[in-house]
Amino acid sequence: MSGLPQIYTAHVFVRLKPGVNDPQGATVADGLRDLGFDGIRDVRVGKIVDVELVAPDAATARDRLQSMCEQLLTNPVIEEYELELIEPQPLKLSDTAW
Amino acid sequence: MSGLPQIYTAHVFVRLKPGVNDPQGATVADGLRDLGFDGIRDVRVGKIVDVELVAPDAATARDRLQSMCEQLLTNPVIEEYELELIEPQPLKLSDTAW
Amino acid sequence: MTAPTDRAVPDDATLREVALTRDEYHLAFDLLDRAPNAVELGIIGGMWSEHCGYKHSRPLLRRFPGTGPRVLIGPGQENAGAVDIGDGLAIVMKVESHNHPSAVEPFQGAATGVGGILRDIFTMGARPIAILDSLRFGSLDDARSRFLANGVVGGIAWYGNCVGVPTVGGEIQVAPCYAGNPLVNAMCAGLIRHEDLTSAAASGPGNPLILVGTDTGRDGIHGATFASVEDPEASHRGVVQVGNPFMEKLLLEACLEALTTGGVAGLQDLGATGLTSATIEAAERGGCGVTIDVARVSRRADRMTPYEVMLSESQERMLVVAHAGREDEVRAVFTKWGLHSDVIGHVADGHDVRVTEGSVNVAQLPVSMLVDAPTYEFPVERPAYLDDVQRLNVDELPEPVDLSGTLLTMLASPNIASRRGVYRQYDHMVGTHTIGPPGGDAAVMRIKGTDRAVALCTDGNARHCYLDPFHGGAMAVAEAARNVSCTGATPLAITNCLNFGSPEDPAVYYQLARAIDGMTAACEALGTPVVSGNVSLYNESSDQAIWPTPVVGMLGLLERADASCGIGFGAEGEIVGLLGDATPALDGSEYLAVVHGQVAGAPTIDLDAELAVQALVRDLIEARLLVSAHDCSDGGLAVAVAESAFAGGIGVDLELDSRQERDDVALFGEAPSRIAISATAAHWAAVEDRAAAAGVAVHKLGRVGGDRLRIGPIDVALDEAHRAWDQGLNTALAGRQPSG
Amino acid sequence: MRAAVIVFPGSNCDTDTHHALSHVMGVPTDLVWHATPSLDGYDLVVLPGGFSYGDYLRTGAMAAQARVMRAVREAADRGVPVLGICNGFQILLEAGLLPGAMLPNACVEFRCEWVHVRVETRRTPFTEATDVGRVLRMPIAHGEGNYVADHETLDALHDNDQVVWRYSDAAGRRTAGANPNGSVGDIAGICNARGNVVGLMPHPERCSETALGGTDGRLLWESVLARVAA
Ligand SMILES: Nc1ncnc2c1ncn2[C@@H]1O[C@H](COP(=O)(O)OP(=O)(O)O)[C@@H](O)[C@H]1O
Ligand SMILES: [Mg+2]
Repeated sequence: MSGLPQIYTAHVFVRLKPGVNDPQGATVADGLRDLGFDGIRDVRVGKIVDVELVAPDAATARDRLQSMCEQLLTNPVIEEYELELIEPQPLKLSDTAW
Repeated sequence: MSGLPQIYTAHVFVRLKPGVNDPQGATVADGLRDLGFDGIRDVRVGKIVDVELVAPDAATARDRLQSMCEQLLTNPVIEEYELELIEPQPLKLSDTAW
Repeated sequence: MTAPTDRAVPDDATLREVALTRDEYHLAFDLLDRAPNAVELGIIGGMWSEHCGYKHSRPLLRRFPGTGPRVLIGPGQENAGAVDIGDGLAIVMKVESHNHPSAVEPFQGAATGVGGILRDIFTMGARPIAILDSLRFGSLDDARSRFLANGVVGGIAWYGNCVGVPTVGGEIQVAPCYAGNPLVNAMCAGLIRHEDLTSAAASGPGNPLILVGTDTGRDGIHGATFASVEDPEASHRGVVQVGNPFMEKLLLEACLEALTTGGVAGLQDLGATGLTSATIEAAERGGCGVTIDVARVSRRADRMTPYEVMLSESQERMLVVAHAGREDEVRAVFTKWGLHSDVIGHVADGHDVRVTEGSVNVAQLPVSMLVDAPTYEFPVERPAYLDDVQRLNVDELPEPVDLSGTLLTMLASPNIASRRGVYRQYDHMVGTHTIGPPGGDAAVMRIKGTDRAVALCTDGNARHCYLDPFHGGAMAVAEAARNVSCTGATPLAITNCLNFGSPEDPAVYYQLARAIDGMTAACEALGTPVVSGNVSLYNESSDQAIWPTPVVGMLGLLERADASCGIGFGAEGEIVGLLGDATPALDGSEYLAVVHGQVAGAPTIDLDAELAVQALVRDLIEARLLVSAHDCSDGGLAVAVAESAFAGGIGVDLELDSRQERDDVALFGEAPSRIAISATAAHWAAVEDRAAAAGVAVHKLGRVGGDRLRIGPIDVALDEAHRAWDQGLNTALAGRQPSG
Repeated sequence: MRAAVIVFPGSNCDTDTHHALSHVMGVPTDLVWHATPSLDGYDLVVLPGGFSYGDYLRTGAMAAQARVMRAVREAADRGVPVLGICNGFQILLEAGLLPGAMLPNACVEFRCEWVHVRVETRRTPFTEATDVGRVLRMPIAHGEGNYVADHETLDALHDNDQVVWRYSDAAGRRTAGANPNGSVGDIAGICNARGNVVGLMPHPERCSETALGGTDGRLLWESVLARVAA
C-alpha cells in the first residue's frame, strides 16, 4: 500500500551507444587539443535529463520514468540510458505546483 | 613521483545553474505531460562529457580536467559542473592512439 | 541643482543599483513631492536609464530627418519604423544592439538580441522576413575574441534558424578597440499591409492587459541599467538570459493570428525593463493610465517581489491589450498555440501607472514623468586626438614590391575575406523570399504576389568615424545606399544603431554629435529619412572606448524584382569599368591598416557625387545594360574586381588608372562614390552615353576573361586568390595560421 | 488531387511548401494542424522542414508523438505518398516510419547551402518521373542531417532499393567534399520498404522557381503529381 505522494528526483543519463560515432564529442576533443591539452584519447557527449515528479511510491516513480525514457527521452536506435532515482523528499503542503 | 601514464576516464556532468531558464527542459516537461504522464513538476536538461585521457597520476588528471571544464567544457556564466574521475585502467602497450 | 539637505537620500549603492544619480533622485522626489518607495525607485531608474530614456542622445536624435512621402511611421513613435513600398504594402524595420549581454555570454546574448528585434517587428503586426547582423570584435588573433565571435554567430544562427526568419545580410569587422566590448547589432525587416499596422498603445480604459509567453523569472533584472554602466563584465554576471526561439516562433504566429480576430487593441513587446517599460510606454501612446496586479503574473521562480516582477527581463513575452469583452477570443488563439496567458491588469482612466500586489498598492507614478527622462546636453568640442590621427604622410609609406602578394594578404584579411563560413550557418533561404542571397552588396527579397523586391543591407565603417566622425557618419549612410543601389534598388529609408563609448567623455560626445550630423547630411542628400533606431552608449572596457560605430540599415525598393543586378562578372569579353571619379586615397583604408599597421588620415565624401553615381547605376541596371555592379569599399578597386571575378568564376584583365602616381593607391586606395561595373561589349557604348548624360565619369578598365586576376601590376591565378579570400575568415575564426 | 502540409509547433517551412505546391504547382493544398486526427481525402502528405518543438531533446522527437502522426501512419498504410523534408524527414525517423536516425552534422554546424544529390532509384512516387543517375541541385539547411543506421538496416536499405538520393558532385560522383553532413553512404534521402514514404534533407520547395536560383525541386512535385493523376 502506498502512502502520501512524494517528490521523486531522477537523473536520466543518456549516451550514444558505443559504436555510434559522435560528431560533438570529436569536435570537443579537437577543441581541447587546440587549447593545448595533451593525452586526450576520446571524448563523448551525452545528455542528462533531470526529472522531478510526484508519485505515490518509488516503484511507481521508476515505472513511469522508464516509460518516459522509452517513449520520449531516448531514441533506442542510437542511444542508451541509465536511470538514477533519488530518495524522495516528503511533499509539503505548500507544494501545489503540480 | 609518478609512475607510468595511465588512462583515466572522467564523467563531467554539466547543468544550468539553478535559476537559469531552461526552455528545453520546460518543453520536454510539456511533451511528457502531453503524452499523459502525471505529476511532472520540473524537467531540466544538461549534458554529460565523458573524457578519456592519459595522465601520469590521478591528481594531474583531475587538474587537467578541471582546466578543461573551465576553459571549454562549461560556461561558468550559466552552467555548473560536477567532475567524476574513474579509477584508471593501466595503459597497454597497444594503446598508442595518444 | 542644489539638493535639499534635509531629505533622506538612499545610499550610493542603492542609487547605483537603480542607475540614478543623486540629482536625478532629487528630481524624482520633486516631481512626486515625496520619496519614491523601493519599487517606484526601480521603475524610475529603469525608465530613466540610458537604454529606455535616451538621456544623452534624445536631443541629438531630433536632428535626424524622420519624415518623407514614404514614411508611414517615423522614429520614436512605435517599436519600429514603417516605410511604404507600394501596392498597399509596407516594410517595418529596426536595428537593435545586444552588445553588453553578448560580451558576457556571446551565444545567448546574441540569440536574445535576435529575439528582441524580431518582437519589435511583429509587435507592429508585421511578419518578419529578414534578419541582418552587424558585428564587431577584437582582433581574431586573440582567443577571447574568437570565442566571442564564434559564440555570437552560433547564437544568431540558432535563434534565427529556429524561428524561421532568414538571416540574409550584415557585417563582421574586427579591430582591437572591440576586444573588451564586442558589438552585436541585429536588424529585422517585416512585411505588412498598411491597414494592418498595429500600435503598441494601451487605450480604452477598461481594456484588459494580457501577458503572454514565457512565465516570468528573475532573468536579467537590471538588464537596462546594466547597459548603461561601463564594463559589464565586472559585476553583472547574474543577468544572463537564455533565449527560447521555439517560444518566439509560437508567439509570432499566435500574435499575428490574434490580430486577425479584431479583438486586439494594441500589442507591445517586453524588452528592456520588462513589464515596466512595456506598460508605461503603451500607456503613454494610448494617453491613458494602466493598472497592473503583479500577483496575476505567472512566475517561474518562488517568492518574487513586486520589484522583481516589474523589472524582470524574461524573454519571449508580449503584452496584449484586448478590447474589453473579447479577451476570451484573444486568449483562445494563444491557447491554440500552446501559450499561457494571464490578464494582469487593465487600461485605466487618468495618467498614472499603478502597480498592486493583490489589493495592496505597491507603486503609483505619473506616466509622463517616467517617459520624460531628464536629458543631458554637453558642448560639442573637437577633441585633440583628431589632429594627431588625421595626419598622414603617404610618402613615408614604402610601396610593396610584390603587389600580387599584397592582394592575397588583403583578400585573406578578416575584414575583407569571404563571409561564406558565417552565412552558411544562417538559414538565409527560409521563407523563399531571398532572391539576392548573402555575398552580394545587399540582400534582395522578393515580395510574393507582386513584381517588387526590397534590398537590405547594413553598413558602418568605424575607422572612418574615428578619423572623422562627420564624414564617417555620412559615409556609413552613403555606403549603405550605394550597396542597395548596386542591386538596382532605390534607397528609401534607414534605420540605425549608434554604438558609442561613454557620452560623459567629451571626445565621445563630440563623436556622437558629429556622426549624427554627418548621417543627417547624407540622409538629406540621398533622400533617405531615418525611421527607427537604437542607441547603445557606454561601450567601453577597462582599457578603452570603442571607435564610434554608427550602423546604418538601409531599405531599398526594386519595382521589378527580375531586373536586380548581382556583383558577379558574367562571361568572357565583357567590359569592366569604374563609375565615379572620386580620387582613391589611403586615408582610413583597410590597406593602410593591414599592410602598414596605421589608422590615420581624413576620409571624406562628396554627397553630390555620391547621389549622381548611385542614380546612374540604378538607371543602367533598370535599362538592363549591366551584367554586374559592385561597390568599391574596403580594399579599394583591386578587391572589388577580385570579388566580382570570384562571384562570376572567371578572371579579368585590367589596366590601372594612369593618373595615380602610386600603384598601391590606385589598387587599394579607397574613396566613396565608386562602383565597379561590367557590361557586354554590345552595351558598352550605351553605358558611356548614359554616364555622359548624367555627368558621371566612367573609366573603361579592361575585360573579363581567363583564369587569372590581372589588375595592372597584379597577376595571380584566380583559384589561388579565391582560396585566400574564401578561407581567410574561417582560418582566423578557427585560430589557425593561414596555410601557405 | 489534394495535398496536406502538416503544421507542427515550430514548423517553419510549412508556408513555403504550401506556396510551392499551391501557387507554383497549382495543387490545392491545405495547411493541416498537428492535432488533426485524420488525413482522409488527401492524395499527398508533406511533413515540412523547420524546428518542430524547437528541436529540443532530439530533432523530430516530440513531433513524432503528435496526434496527426497516427493519421500519417494510416495514410502511409493506404499507400498515399508521404514526403518528409528536412525536419519532416527527422520526424519520420523518430516516428519509426523510416529506419535509422539523425546525428548532428559532422562539422557540428548548421549548413545552409546548395548541394547536389544523385537520384538512386525511380521506385518512389517522387522520383519515378526522373532517371536514375540524374543529378539534382537543391539547397540544404540543417544542423542534423548526419544519417546513421546499423549494418543490418543499411544492408536492408541497399537490398530493397530504399536509398533514394545520395550526395554527389555536379557530375554525380560521390566525393568526400560533396557530402555536407557526414551521413553514412552519402545518404540524402530514403524510402520505406513499400516506397511511398520518403524522407530527404534537401528542400525541394526552395528550388521550385527560377527566381530562387533553381528549379530541380519541381521534378519531385511533377513526379508525384503524375503518379497521383495516374
Ligand atoms: N538612433 C536612433 N535613430 C532613430 N530612432 C531611434 C534611434 N534610437 C531609438 N530610436 C527610436 O526610439 C524608439 C524607442 O527605441 P527603443 O527604446 O530601442 O525601443 P524598444 O524598447 O522597443 O527596444 C523607437 O521608435 C526607435 O526606433
Ligand atoms: Mg519594443
